[in-house]
This record gives sequence, C-alpha cells and structure tokens, in this order.
Amino acid sequence: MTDTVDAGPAAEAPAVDEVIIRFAGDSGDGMQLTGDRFTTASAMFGNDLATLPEYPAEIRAPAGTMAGVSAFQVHISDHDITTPGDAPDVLVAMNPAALRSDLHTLVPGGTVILNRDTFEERNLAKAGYDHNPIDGDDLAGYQVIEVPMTTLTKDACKELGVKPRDADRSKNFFALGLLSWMYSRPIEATLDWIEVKFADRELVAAANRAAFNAGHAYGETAELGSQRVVVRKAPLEPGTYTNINGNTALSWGLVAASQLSGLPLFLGSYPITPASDVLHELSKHKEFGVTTFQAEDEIAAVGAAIGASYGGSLGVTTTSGPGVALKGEAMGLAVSLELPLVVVDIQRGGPSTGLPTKTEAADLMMAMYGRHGESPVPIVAARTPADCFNIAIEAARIALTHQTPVILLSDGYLANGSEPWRLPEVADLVPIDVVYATEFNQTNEDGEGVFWPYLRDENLNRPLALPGTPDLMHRIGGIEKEDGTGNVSYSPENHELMVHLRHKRIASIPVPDAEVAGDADADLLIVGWGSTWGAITGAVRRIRTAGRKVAHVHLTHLNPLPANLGDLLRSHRRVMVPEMNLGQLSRILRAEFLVDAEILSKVKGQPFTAGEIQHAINQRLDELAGEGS
Amino acid sequence: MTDTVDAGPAAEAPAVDEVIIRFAGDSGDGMQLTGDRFTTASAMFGNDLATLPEYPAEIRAPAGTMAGVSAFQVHISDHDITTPGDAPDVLVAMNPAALRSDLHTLVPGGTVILNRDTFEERNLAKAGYDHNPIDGDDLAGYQVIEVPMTTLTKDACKELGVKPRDADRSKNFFALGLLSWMYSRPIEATLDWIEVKFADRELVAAANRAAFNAGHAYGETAELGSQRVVVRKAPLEPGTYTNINGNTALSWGLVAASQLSGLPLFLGSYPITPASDVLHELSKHKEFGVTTFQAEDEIAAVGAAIGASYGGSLGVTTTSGPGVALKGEAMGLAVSLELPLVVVDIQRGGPSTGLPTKTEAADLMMAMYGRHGESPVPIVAARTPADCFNIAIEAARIALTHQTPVILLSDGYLANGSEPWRLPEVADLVPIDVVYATEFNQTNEDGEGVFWPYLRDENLNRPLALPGTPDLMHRIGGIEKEDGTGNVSYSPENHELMVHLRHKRIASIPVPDAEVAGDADADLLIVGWGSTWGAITGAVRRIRTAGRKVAHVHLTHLNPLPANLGDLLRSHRRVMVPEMNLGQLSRILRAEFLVDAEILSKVKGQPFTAGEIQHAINQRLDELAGEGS
Amino acid sequence: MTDVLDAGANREADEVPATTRADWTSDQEVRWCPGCGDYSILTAMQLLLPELKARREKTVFISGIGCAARFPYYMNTYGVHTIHGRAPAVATGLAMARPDLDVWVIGGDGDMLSIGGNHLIHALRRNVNLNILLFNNQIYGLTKGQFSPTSQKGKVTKSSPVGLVARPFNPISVALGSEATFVARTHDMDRQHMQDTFRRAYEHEGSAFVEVLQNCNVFNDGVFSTITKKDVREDMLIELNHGQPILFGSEKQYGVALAPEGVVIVDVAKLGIENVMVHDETIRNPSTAFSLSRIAKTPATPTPIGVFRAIDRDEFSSSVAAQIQEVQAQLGKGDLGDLLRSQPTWEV
Amino acid sequence: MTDVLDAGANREADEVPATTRADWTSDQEVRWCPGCGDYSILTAMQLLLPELKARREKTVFISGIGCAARFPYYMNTYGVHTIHGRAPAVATGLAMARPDLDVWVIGGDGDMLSIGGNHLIHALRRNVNLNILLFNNQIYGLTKGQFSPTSQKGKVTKSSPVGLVARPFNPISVALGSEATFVARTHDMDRQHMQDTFRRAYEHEGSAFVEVLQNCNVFNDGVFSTITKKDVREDMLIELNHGQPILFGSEKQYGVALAPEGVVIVDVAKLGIENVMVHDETIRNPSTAFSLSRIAKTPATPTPIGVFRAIDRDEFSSSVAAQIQEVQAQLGKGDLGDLLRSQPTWEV
Ligand SMILES: Cc1ncc(C[n+]2csc(CCOP(=O)(O)OP(=O)(O)O)c2C)c(N)n1
Ligand SMILES: Cc1ncc(C[n+]2csc(CCOP(=O)(O)OP(=O)(O)O)c2C)c(N)n1
Ligand code: SF4
Ligand code: SF4
Ligand SMILES: [Mg+2]
Ligand SMILES: [Mg+2]
Repeated sequence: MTDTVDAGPAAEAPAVDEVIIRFAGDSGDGMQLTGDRFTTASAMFGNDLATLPEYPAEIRAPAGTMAGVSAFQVHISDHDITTPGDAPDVLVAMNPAALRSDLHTLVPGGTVILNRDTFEERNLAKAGYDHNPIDGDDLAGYQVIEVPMTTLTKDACKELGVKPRDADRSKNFFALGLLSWMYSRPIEATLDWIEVKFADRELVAAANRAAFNAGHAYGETAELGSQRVVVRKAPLEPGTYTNINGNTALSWGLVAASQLSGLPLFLGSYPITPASDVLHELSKHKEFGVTTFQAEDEIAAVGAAIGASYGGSLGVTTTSGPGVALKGEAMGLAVSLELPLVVVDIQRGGPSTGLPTKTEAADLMMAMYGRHGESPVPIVAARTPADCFNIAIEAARIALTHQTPVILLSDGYLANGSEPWRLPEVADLVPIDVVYATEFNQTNEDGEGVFWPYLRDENLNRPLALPGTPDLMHRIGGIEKEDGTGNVSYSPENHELMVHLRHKRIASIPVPDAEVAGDADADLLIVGWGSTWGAITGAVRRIRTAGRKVAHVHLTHLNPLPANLGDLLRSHRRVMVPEMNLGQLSRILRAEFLVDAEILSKVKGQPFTAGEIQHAINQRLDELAGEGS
Repeated sequence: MTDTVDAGPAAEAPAVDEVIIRFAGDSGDGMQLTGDRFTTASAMFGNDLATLPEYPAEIRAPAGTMAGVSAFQVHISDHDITTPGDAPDVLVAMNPAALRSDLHTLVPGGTVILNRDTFEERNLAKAGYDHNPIDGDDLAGYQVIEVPMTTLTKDACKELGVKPRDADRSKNFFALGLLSWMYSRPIEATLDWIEVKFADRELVAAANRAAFNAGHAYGETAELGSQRVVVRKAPLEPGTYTNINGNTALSWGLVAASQLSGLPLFLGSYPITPASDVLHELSKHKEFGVTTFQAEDEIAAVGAAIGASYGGSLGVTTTSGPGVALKGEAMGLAVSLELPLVVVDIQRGGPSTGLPTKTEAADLMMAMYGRHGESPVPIVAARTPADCFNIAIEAARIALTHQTPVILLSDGYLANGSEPWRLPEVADLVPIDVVYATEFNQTNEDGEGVFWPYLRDENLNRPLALPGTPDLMHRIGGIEKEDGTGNVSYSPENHELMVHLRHKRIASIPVPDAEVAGDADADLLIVGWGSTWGAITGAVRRIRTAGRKVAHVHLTHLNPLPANLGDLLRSHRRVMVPEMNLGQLSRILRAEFLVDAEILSKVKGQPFTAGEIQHAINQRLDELAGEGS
Repeated sequence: MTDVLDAGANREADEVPATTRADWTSDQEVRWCPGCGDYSILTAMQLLLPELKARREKTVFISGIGCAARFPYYMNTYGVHTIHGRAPAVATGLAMARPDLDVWVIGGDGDMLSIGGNHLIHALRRNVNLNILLFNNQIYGLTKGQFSPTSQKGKVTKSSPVGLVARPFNPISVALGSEATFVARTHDMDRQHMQDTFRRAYEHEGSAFVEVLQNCNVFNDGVFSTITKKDVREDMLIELNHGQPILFGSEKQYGVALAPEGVVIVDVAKLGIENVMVHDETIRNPSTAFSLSRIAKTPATPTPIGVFRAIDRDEFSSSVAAQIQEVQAQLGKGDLGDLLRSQPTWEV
Repeated sequence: MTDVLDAGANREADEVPATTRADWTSDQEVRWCPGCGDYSILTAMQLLLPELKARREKTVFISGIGCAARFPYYMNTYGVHTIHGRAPAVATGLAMARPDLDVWVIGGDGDMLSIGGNHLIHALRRNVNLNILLFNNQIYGLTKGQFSPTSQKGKVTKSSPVGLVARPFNPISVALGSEATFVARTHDMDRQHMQDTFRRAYEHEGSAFVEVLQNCNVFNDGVFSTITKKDVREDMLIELNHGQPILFGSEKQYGVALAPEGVVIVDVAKLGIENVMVHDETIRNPSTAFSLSRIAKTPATPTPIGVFRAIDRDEFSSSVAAQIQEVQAQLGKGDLGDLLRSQPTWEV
C-alpha cells in the first residue's frame, strides 16, 4: 500500500514551516478519525509530525457537554519535530462545548474554525454558555472562520438520497476537506481510504466523499484564499515510512521479538485502558502463531504468562498501573523462579482508578519496588510511539537472555500518540539467542549425570530445561532454594547468597552507556525517561538555537542504570529531571549517586510541552549564570 | 494471676550476670513449650530477658532430621538486655540433629547438655552423622553433660502407669527440670502451670510433673553441683510485668486503639505465617466487640476492612509480604478515598514464598512505593516485641486522625520473640479523638446546605460522614475527584492539585523528633528501624562501655520522617544503617538528605546479633580514627 | 458517632418520611450512552426505593468498575465506587460493621464474574446481607468491547476477532453452585418485573443475587432482544412464580416439567397441566432451581426469569454479631486492664 | 528447543519405556506429618503413572501453596510450586503453550477454593486440558489450623474459637455450577478408587476436577472417618458407576432415586430396584450430577464418590491452537516485513 504523493496543486500557496491543528468536537463527532486521516495525509505528503489524541474518560458522556469533548491535536512540519506542539495554531471546534473546553489552548491570534450550525441555544446551554460566544468577546484576538458545516454537509448529501440525520454524521469529513484544502494536503489518499473503509456501506461512502469534497471546495469558493498555506516536506531520512502509535508499535515489537527468538509469543492479559489495544492488536496476528489469552483477571494473566514461559514461549503480560499493583506477588514468583517474562505497564493517571484515559508516568517506583522482599527486576522505558517497537524487543531480549521478568514502561501518551516511523529492515534486527538445556550439567555422588536447575553460568544465570526434555525433570518453586541444586533450602547462608545473587545478576546486566544530547560541557543537565523525550528534546533544541548551552541524557534503561551515568551527572553543575510524577527518577538518582537531582514535575494527565521545559531550563540557566557571575 | 516469687533455695549458688540458653530438639519434642516455660519462670523470678524461637519452615519435616529441628533461645540477665544473645552459653540438644544443626552457634567452651538416649544409630543417620559425635572430636572444647533423659523420664513415669511411649513425650519436662535446677529457677510456677494446662488430662499432668521433678532431682544427685549458678533479679523499673511476644502485643495494641477511639475493631485477614497469630488472638477477644473476618484472600480482607472503616469501625488488615503485594491496588483505593485503615505487615524472608518462618525486613520499599501512581501512606515500625503494642496504637491514631491507610511494619523476629513488659496504666493511654461529620459544611448556589466530602480542614484532611448520617448522603470513589465537592473530575489542574494535596497531607503529619541514644558528638551515627533496635542498642552499649563514642537514632516513623533527621544525619561524619535487607532505609535517607548513608546488611532470615553490629562499628571507628589522624 | 450507629437501632421507631423518585436522584449527570439498558435499571431502582419506604441515609450502593458500576453516582444515597471486582468484599465488611444499613452491590458481568468471581461466590456462600445486582450485558462495556465470561461461544469482539473459544458461565448456575440462598433473574426491558425482583431481593435476609439481563446498545446491541423484546416475551420468557405452575407462551401452551435429565419444556396440551411443575422457591435442596437454570442454553431460547430460589438461612453478619453478643453476655464487656493482665504477670 | 517442543508430536510414535513407582519418585524427602492422608494420594499417583504409560518428561505437576501443594516436589517429573491460589492460572498458560504435556494441578481446599477459587472456576469453565486434584481436608494445614471454605459450620479452629459461622462450599456443586465437564470425588483411604478416578481424569480431554477427601491428622483428624473408614464405607459411600444402578449398603439395600426436589436416598426393597437411578455420567445437562452432589449434607452422611459427570466438549487449548492453525492455513505464516507494511506507508 505504498503511495508516493507530490505536493499537489497548491504549490503556489505561501509556505510555513510548521502548524499545529486541534480538531475538537463531541465524542460522537468522529474527531479521532478526522485527526487520524489528516495525520495520514500529512505523513504521506512527507511532513514530520506528532499527534496527541485526547478523548473523554471511559464513560460516554452526555452529547454536547464539556465532559463529552474529544480532541485530536496534530503537529505537522517541514523539519524534525518531537512533540504534538505546545499550543495549537488552529482550533477546529465542531460544537460549543469543544470551543469552551479548548479555546484556552490556542496561541494568541490563532485561528478558530467553528461549525456555526451548532451554536444554538440547546448546545450552548449544554456547553455551559449563557451567551453565544460568536457574538460575545470570547473570540476577540482570534481569527474566526464560521462555517455552517452541518447545513453544507446536508446540502452536499441531499442529492445522494442520504437522510439529513445520516448526512449529519459526515460533517467531520467536511471539516477534513476544508482543512485539507487549507494546508494543501493530497486528497487522493483520503478519497481512496473512504472507498475501502466504507466498501460495504456505499451510501455512507458517498456521503463522506461528498462532504469531504464540499469542504475542500468551500475553501476555494468562500474567499478563504488568504488562509491557504503549505507545509513542505520534511527532510526525513530516506526510507519507507508508516505513521504508527505506541501500542501498535509495541505489539509489533513483541511479534518481532518472537520471530527474532524463535519462540512463540504468548500474551496473558486482562483488558484495561490504555493497554487494551495491545491485546486487540495481538489478537489479530494469529498468522504469527501468537496466542492471546484474555484471563479472568490480571493475576491469572501474569500467571498464565509465567506458565507459558516455563513451557518455552515468550511470556508477556500487558496492563496499566492497577494491573501491575495486582501482579506484584506473581512477578515475585518469576523473580524467584528466574523465568523470562515481559510485564508491560502502559501508565495512566493514578492513584487508584485515577484518570484512566490520561497519561502519567508515576509507576517507576512501583516497578522498582512493588514486590515484597528483595525482588529486583530490569526496567526499560519507551521514549516515543515508534520507540515502543525497539523497547519491546529490548525487554524481550533482556528477559530471554537473563531469565528474568522485565518491566516495560510506556504511558497513555505514547500508547495513543503517533509519529512517522521509518521502517527498519527486518534483516537488520538482531536475533535473540535463546538456549535451553538439553543435557545433564552435573554429576552426583554416584557418578551419575544430574540436572541442577540453579547451576549458574558466568553471568550468574541458570539453565532452563523445558518440560518435555528427556531426563532433565526437576522441580522449581517460590520457596528459597539452594543455589545449584535448586532444592528447597532454609539455610541462612544460602539465603543470603541467593539474595545477593539475584541482586547481582540483575545489576550486572550490560546496558549501553547513556549518551549526551546537546552540549556535553553545559552547566545544566536534563535527565529524562520515557515519553518526556519529545518535549525535552524540543526544549533543548530551542534553548540551543537561542545560543545557550544545555545537555540532555535520556534513559532507556532504568534498572540497571548505565554505567557512565554517575560520571555524567557529576560533570554538570546542576541536574534537572522533568517527570510526570512527583520525582521518582530523581529520587533514584539521588539515592544512587548522591547528586542533587531536582524534579520538574507535571502531574496533569497531560504530557509536558516543550515550552514548559524550555521555560524551566531558562530559569535554571539564569540562576546558574547569576551564581557564576 | 500475679505471682510473687523469691529467689528460691539456691541463693548460695555462685551468681553470673547473664546466661544464654538454647533448647533444641525435634519439632515433636516440645522445645518451644520448654523454652517458653523456662522464660516465664525467669521472668517471674525477676530477670530481664529476651527470646528467639526458631522453628522449621511451615511443613512438618521428617522426625529426627536437621530440617525438623526446632529451637528456642533465651537470654536471661540481672541487667537490662535487648537481644536474645549473640551465642548461647548452653545448648540443650534433645537429639543428634539438634546437636548437629546448632552446635556451631555455641560459645567456645560452652556447655552441651544432651539426651544420651537418642544418640543411637537410627537417629545419628537421620541427622546425617556417620559417627557418634559423643565419641568423636566434635565436642572437643565444650563441656558436655550427657543425660539419659528418655530412660530417666520413663523410669519416673513407670509407677504412674504411663505407657513408655507416652512417657517419652514428657522428656522435655525432664530437661526443663534439670535446667531449672541449674539456674535456680523457681519451680512452683511451673508445677502450677502443668496443673492448669493439663487439668483435663490427669495422666499427662502427672507424667510431666514426674519428669520435671526427676530432672530437677537429677541435678542435685548427679554431681552436677558445680554447674549450678544463679542469675539474680534485674533492677527493672517497678511495676507489673508480663512476658509478651510481638504478635500478642500487637493484637492488644489494636484492642487498645479500639477502646481509646471508641470505634469497634474490625479485622479483615487471611492466614499467613508469621501474621496468623494476630488473627487467632483477636478472634479470641469478642468481649471487646472485636469482629474478625477470615476472608477468602488478602484482597477481600483489605476490601472488607475498607468497607468496615467506611462504616465507622477501626478497619485493620494483617498479613505478611506476599499479602501486602496483593493488597496494593486496594490500598491505593483507600489512599484515594482518604479512609482510615491499618495495614500490618509482619515481614518474613522473601522474595516470593521465600522463607516463611524466618525474619527479614525487606518490605520497607514496598510499603513506600508498592502502589501505582503517587500514592503516599504513613509508615511506622515496631522495635521490640512489647513495642508492638505502642506501635499498633500509633498506627491507628495516625489512620483515624488523618484519614489515611497506615502501614505498620513488624517482622517474624518481633512477632514470635518475647520480652518482659511493664504493663502500662490504662488511664495513661492517650485517647484517640475521632470526629465524624454530622452536618452540612457548605452552601450551594441556591443557598441550601450541602455536604462536601472533600472539603479540607487546616491539616488538609477531609470530613468523614458515616452512612446512616441523615442528609449527608454522598458518593466517593477511586476515580480522581474534585477537591471540595468530591465529584468525579478529569480536570488537569484539579488532578495536579489533588496529587499534591495527597502528598502534602501525609508529608505534614506531625511525628516526634528523632532522639539520639549514645554520644551526640560521636563521629559515627547508627540509624536503625524496626527490630534491629535490640542488637544495635546492645552493640552501642558495648562500644561505649569500651570507651568509644557512637550515636544511635532509631526510627519509629519511616514516612514521614522526623523533621530533625536531616540535621542529625549531617552532624556526624559517618552514617551506618544496619538493615535486614540490601539497603532500603539507607536508600531513602540518601535520596532524602543526600547523605552517604552506608548499609550494613544481613539477609539470613535471622536477626542481627549485637556482636555483628559491634564489630562493624569498631571497624568504622577504626577507619574514622585513621582518617582523623 | 454513637448517634449515627444507634440511629440504626431506632430505625423502625421513627416513621420513614415519604419520598419520591427525585429524592433518590443525585445531582450528577448520568453518563451512560444514550439508549443503554442501565438507564431503565436506574429508573426501576429510583422508583422502587420510595415504595419500599427505605431511608436514603441508611442505603448504600457499593460498586466495582465498569459502566454498571457507575450506578452509585446517580443515587442520592451513600455510595462507594470501589475498584474492579472488589465490591462484594468491601460490601461484606460494611455489612458486617453496620447491620443497620441496606447494602446494595452493583456490578457488570466482567466486574463480578471475571475479576470479582471469587468475592461473589464467597459472599453468596457466607450469606452476607447484601442485595447483589449483576448487570449482565455479556460484554465489557467500559473498556469498549471485549468478551466477558458470559459472552457466547463464537462471539466476535475486539479481543476475539475470529470468535470466542470458551463457553460462558450461567450466572444463575454459578450462584446456585455457590450455595446462594436467593437467586433471581430479571431484565432491563420490564420495569415492573425489575421492581418486583429487586423488592424481593431487598426483603431477603442474606445474600440476594439478581442477574439483570441488560442491553449494551453500543458494544453488544440486541443480544437479549430475541427473548426480551415486548413482542416475543410471552414465548421466550418463562416467568417463575412461587406456588404457580410454570407456564409460558401466549396461550400458556408451554410448561416446564421434571424429566430424568433435569427439567424440560413441555407442551401442556400433550402432557397435561397436572404434570407441569409448580414452582417452589423454598425447596432447600437447590437441585430443582439449578435444573431450572439450565433450561435456556443460549440467550435465544426460552429463558426463566423471576425468583429461582429463596430460602431462609442464618445470615452471616448477624451470626457474627451474635457470637460477639453471646461472649459479651457471658464475660461482660472487655476491660483493657484485665486483658493486659491475662497472661502470667509479676511485680517488680 | 524446537526439538523439545516437537518431541510432543512424536509422542505416540516412540514406545514409552516401562517405568515403576521408583522412576516417578523424586530424590526429595517427603515432608508431611506422619500419618497424613497426602502420603496415600502420592502413592496412588506414583503407582498409577507407570500403568498409564505416561512419560515423566511430559508430565508436569503445578501446585499453589499448602501441604497438598508440596506434592510436585515428590514426583520425579517436571514441577512448579507456584504461589497460593494461582496454580490453575499458571497451569492454564502452560497447557495452552504446550498441548503435548500432561499437566496436573494440585492444591488444597484453601488454595483452590479460597484464594484460588476464581482461577479454578474459570479453568473449569474454559475446559482447559488440566487434571485438577483438590485435596480437601476441610482445614488449612500448612498454616496450622484455620478453617477453610469447606470446613463445616460450627467448626472450632484457631480462627473460629467459638465456632465457624459460615456454611461450606460443596466442591462438586461449585465445579458443576462452573460448567466443569469432568467432576469426580475419591478419598485417601482407598488407593484403588483413587487410581481409577485419577486415570479417568487423565483420560478426559478438558478440565478434569477431582475432589480427594483427605485426612489432616494433625489439625482436622478423622473429619471423614465416619464415611471413609473401612468398616463404614459400604454404608456411607455411594459409589457412582456409569451405567449401573446407584446402590450402596452392605446388602446394596439402599439406592438413589429421582424425587421432585432432587435425587434422594431410598430403600431399595421398598421402592423396587427398577426405580433406582442408573448412573449416567454423560448426560449433557449437569442437573442430575448436581443433584447427586447434594445428597451428602455433611461429611457424616452417605456421600457419593466416583465420577459425577464426564462429557465431551471442545477443549480450550486445542480450540485456541486450532484458530491459529486456521489463520495460518489461510494466510500462511506471518512475515514480519509484511506486518510492518500493513498500514499505509510512504517513501521518502
Ligand atoms: C484492576 C483493573 N483491571 C481492569 C480494569 C479495566 N476495566 C474497567 S471496567 C472493566 C470491565 C467492564 O465490564 P463489565 O464489568 O461487564 O461492566 P460493563 O461496563 O459491561 O457494565 C475493565 C476490564 C480496571 N479498571 N481495573
Ligand atoms: C498470598 C498468600 N497468602 C497466604 C499464604 C499462607 N498460606 C499458605 S498455605 C495456606 C492454606 C493452606 O490450606 P490448604 O490450601 O487447604 O492446604 P493444606 O495445607 O490444607 O493442604 C495459606 C493460607 C501464602 N503462602 N500466600
Ligand atoms: S458501553 Fe454499553 S453498557 Fe456502557 S454505557 Fe454504553 S451502552 Fe451502556
Ligand atoms: S498439617 Fe495436616 S495436611 Fe499438612 S502434612 Fe500435616 S497432617 Fe498433612
Ligand atoms: Mg458487562
Ligand atoms: Mg486444606
């Protein structure tokens, strides 16, 4: 399905280097779809981009209310970008509630495109307006484009024989057509997509096509000419691209890990927002021999993954914070059994049920410490949607080559956000070498061969003998066991030895050195992990473009930490750690390296913007300059 | 049941200031009972004392094997002591396995008293001896007293008409009689106890009495005169004493908290070693209106405790590490609901099933961080068996006055260990003031009174209105809620506010300043928490007696930490933290105060001895002296 | 606080002020999808409680997580929206601590039969005084359409894209296998039947389990329409009425009768009305009720509704309380000073 | 590793070497209390497996925590001693991943009906190919004597010092209420009956549930002795044999017959042998089996043993595997490069 597209007929329109558009409407208005299509068209056009879908909390809120607003923000540009943008340049508001809830996010002087038809009494009241903002001062300082989208859509559909009520459902395609015109997006891909998507509902396809064309034409005819701009292609590295969100990338990464290791993938999972899509995606890929098991709860899900792993599968369990809190005991079992297991935590707002559809990154400490006893596990975190692919492979690699549960941290922002991804060559992916024991590894007192399940290799790892392997029958369990034989042991010395061995074998897993982005000799070092990468990178670029120095280290491996990290931290005068929590990585760094790592916290269920971090960096740099002088 | 006892007839025996005796035998030999009776007699005699029961892991091991050895160590003294002793002076070995497993613990030159009758082929083989240690070199360097205890017991019982096989069961009373003679223990209390305990099994009572008397007489007649010593009364503070173990003290503390607060005590629990005895003890106290609920699992147990707490009870759940790992999600709910709840974790060896009957203190980090999202809870820890009483009240006080789950950490050593406890006056216990809302606390737009469940007081706490309270009907839940109204809220600003409020209200709970024991001006500060108190205190006394300086701070409150702790840490050149884990408190101190707190770790399923800590202190002091010079 | 708890004791004493539906309606906007079956269940409840002369402050709704579990927010009573699956556990603690309250437990088929299955069956076994309503829509609604343990075999959902492999639970069978003392079924299309059934649950001392067939019009639309739509009901719903022969069909031409392999549907004309089973909720042996629960093999064949079983048996919370009272009657209320001295003591 | 997994495929091909009890005995010392009923269950298993011509390397014992759950350590097979209550979950994953294995699940009444109740009923509902043995001693043995969900009402234990308040589960009823396809009961005093029952479980495709009445001589001694002791068995154990009339008593003077409220015990002489029920394990409707499970009201009244139900139904793991094979047959094995290109792509 590879398309090549050219810049289209609008080459003569003035060029801007980037634009941030926010589509907002009622949950029923199809804003996610609209945003998604606009994104795809832009991606195929050749822009760099990043997206931020935001939908209401799980329950379907009453139509027309603020609680029901669904939005999709997309940032497109002619250069490399890393975030969905600080503040939109354009807000498409399909109803009053959308305007009311999102207007404040717009840049001063930005453009509001609104569906005039919905600004009538009932909808205004539902949105909590006691007046019509179109008539009031609310929109002062913005460029406002009022379009009677509903009417125009219905008109366009009338001759097709579509009932007005059904035609109304196509108004998002009108908006999409209009915006496609304004930003000179290629239209073929969208029209093709409509064809395929609604293949079996011809009338719907026709209505959507008509609405899209009407929107596009409206730009031409309604004297909006001055609004038309173009965002040129970004100079991306050559290759084949697709636009991917984090959960899909993560799912594919797990499939890839299964292929690379030659082990069948077994997913034990229990649905939970925002992790369910991984279960959905993997359920679709039975052609890869993927087994998905929707268990009765999270404990059964991880239990089954452990069982499958014991049987020779790549055992994975996916969930979000509340699920991880439930899996602690079973993960401790896997630690004690020294079995491979990947535990994926797509973090969301907490504590407790919290903000299920909002992003947060406050499960790091639970990942480190959420089990009783000394129960160390490696932790890795993804930094961008596409990076979820790599991290899934990395998590599986560590799990399978070091016989340990590994926690993979993603979050709601990465899960649902998307970016263009240059597809890797499958041949370039590094195979994962998994070795199972097939022979005796010891001789007993009588000179007979025996199998010791806890006889360690030079990396302190134990051999795994799969059930089915002749002669190597053995028993393992969660009670403390003798190093070597694996027999139940209550010996004090052995227990201490095992506690240290478990610690050491995880602590000595080789992880790549941390790399410094920006100025290695800067006074200020920003240390990040997870999805803050985009905002930090954006901020660091702006700071450096403005001629100030700053360094950035972004951690993929949170346990163990890169060996060079301590030196890096100590080689800067000041260390700041932006986190979507109250300071979890910063506490780890402080404890580990006795460095005064300072937290920059945001816990709003929303990712950092580059601007917020830029601001904080400038503050610190000013202070440092003051100190320095 | 208060008895007063005098020193008895052995006043003329030479006095020693302390003695450590270890009773060891097969699980079926009644060693725990023997140790317990010896302890009680010593307590009633007026010694200070500390005990360490050690029994085999949960399962009943084959009789006569090392795995089946059960031991009870008791330290009695004429002065204030804090541990069950580093190494026993006397080992009573009822069978070869006991000798083989425990001989190495004895002090050089110590006394071994063994049951000669059991040192025959079958038992020797079961114990893994290929020779008879009585005849070999094994016992060189020890004083050995061989007594044919089985034979003598059977002889003593013969005339009572007790069958030899039954008589065999009384041999532990023979040992008890012999030791009572050797250490000049009062015998009346023991004989009385036999009377009462076996009231309905007359023949058993007679056999035990006969065995006890025979053992006592044996000392007199068998030319063991030179072995007889007396350990005089310790100068304890005047008062009424009882000998108490940690789990009983904890149970009584919970009853006390219920009485002090006027709230009925509700315990939701699921059996688990070493916490089950709290469930057993509280099940016995229905006269205090205590409701105990043995739930289907740990999650139901904490769930029910939350439900009861919501209904106006003092809701408590008791468990050990694996149970806490399961309760994480529900505890997060209580954090979000801001409901009182006491979660008791009697720590044991981990990870996973680990060492169920052995002690460890490696759940501190899980207590701090074992929940998803930012989910802070206060944490307190008991330091001695009797201290469990105070800590239970303290945990309940914090929970009830700050509407929060509180984690109380005890451990297997405290749970089963015992010490003399000077009973507090009930009138001196401070009442716990619990206030429930009964009236509207807000006015709505229409001027009507309404109840806002999250309207905060000056301590940031919310009002609790119990179901049943007229007019104050309201709904709470684990989804993020608006501060004040408590209505479901997905607002970014409100979420950030609530995350900070939840953090702040726990962080600002007032806790007493940490107090320094020892030399405030010492170079070296020892920081401890939990059951290490005894060993650290013992070590610090020895060091100071030897003329060196050392300071000791012992933390009861682990979250929040005492306000003066940072200053204290910084006012010493070096900080060492003895912990039964790999360094959990030390990591917290490092992160919090950027102080190079060093771990002294022991993870053997056994408490520290004072000697181990003394040794480590001396090493550090030597180093500091070296540095200093 | 003593006042509050004591208020329970005086409950019967004061007259209950008359209330209307509005009094039982909270100020929160209802946030289910338009057309969701949950609305009519809510209405039934808000209409019933005034009739029952229940007190709002003595009524508590405890729920887990799911669309169904949002129910408490909409009732102007006390309420706790707990965590997924744990409502029966939390409610058990509350009911034990506060026998004066009416505790309702609300949850979906995922909440109470998947993650919460164990708490449910243990609550039923113990016979705790709870009114447990399971809104069975055979789907996970809140998480947007995965199969649940009551979804039919072969069902295509987001997590079973080529069809569900496992067979479903029959919630009535599960409840009866778990020693439930009150077991009933109703559906969201018949407000009167819901009210009648909820009333019976309310009046039952002990755990009352009610399966409410509920339409999720977004993710599982029409799954029960073959049996619950007005025009098919007569033929497809078998109403169980205590003491009455079990008959259904527009002419009452069908009935239920005992057969060796369990109860079966029969043609009344052929078998004779005298051989039609007379429904008896109160048989202590749950076998007949269980047998009735097996009549419907899918939600598209004739399905019994009404009360399958309603027997008297010691209620758990009051038995627990009785033990405490007995001990207190025997020993008196505990004295802390005595407790501290209950082991051997000595004076120094 | 491919070899190992493929070994399963060739299983039938190679001849299974003859084994003896010793071959199935691990080198670990057995650590149950002397006299514990668990010993005889272990013996029964170690004697049966050689007869079954099972392969040790293809046999896996998965257990939770409890005395019963120590079982795997004593079998010279593969084995995992997991955590409390979770054995059915771990075993489900293993059985799904490795259909070539014989997976046995062992646990106590606490392990599988208290904390693990939900995993048990879901495994039974799904019909995963597991042989599940529940050692029911009506007590928590390993934690030294608290009541369990099968302990009798009134039972005095460490956690119920004045008597247990709740009524117990009937494990057979729970299993039948959960759609179990194979349900049986046996007891630790009859090795042959255990072997026969375990053999049937082994041969069943799908979840086989066996309740083994087991004496805990330390914390609940003799709780089944009224029915299982040699001299009372004839009168107190009702042996179910497929195709045979259900008779018991020294003279076979008692029988079981259908009655309106479920099956009942009858006097054969009075009722006539022709009215005695002929046992049929294969009735698809579980009602009769359920009814049989209700005959014994306490462990001191005549109690059925043997196979209550054994029906054929799609096994879960193989159905899951079949879906995968079907998709692969249709689409071919997945190609990673194609997957990466399965969304719209573009070239730069
Ligand atoms: C511990 C935990 N796991 C998973 C979830 C996600 N979750 C919320 S509701 C739900 C199931 C909803 O289905 P059901 O109980 O049938 O209720 P319905 O929405 O259909 O009314 C799930 C899986 C959660 N909130 N918490
Ligand atoms: C999570 C967890 N909770 C509790 C325990 C403690 N525990 C171990 S075995 C057991 C119950 C034992 O009873 P049962 O399952 O009937 O087995 P039995 O010992 O009687 O064979 C309990 C409560 C545990 N190990 N883990
Ligand atoms: S998703 Fe289904 S169950 Fe949930 S509110 Fe919508 S229609 Fe109702
Ligand atoms: S406690 Fe009971 S079940 Fe456990 S080994 Fe001993 S006798 Fe057997
Ligand atoms: Mg549902
Ligand atoms: Mg048991």
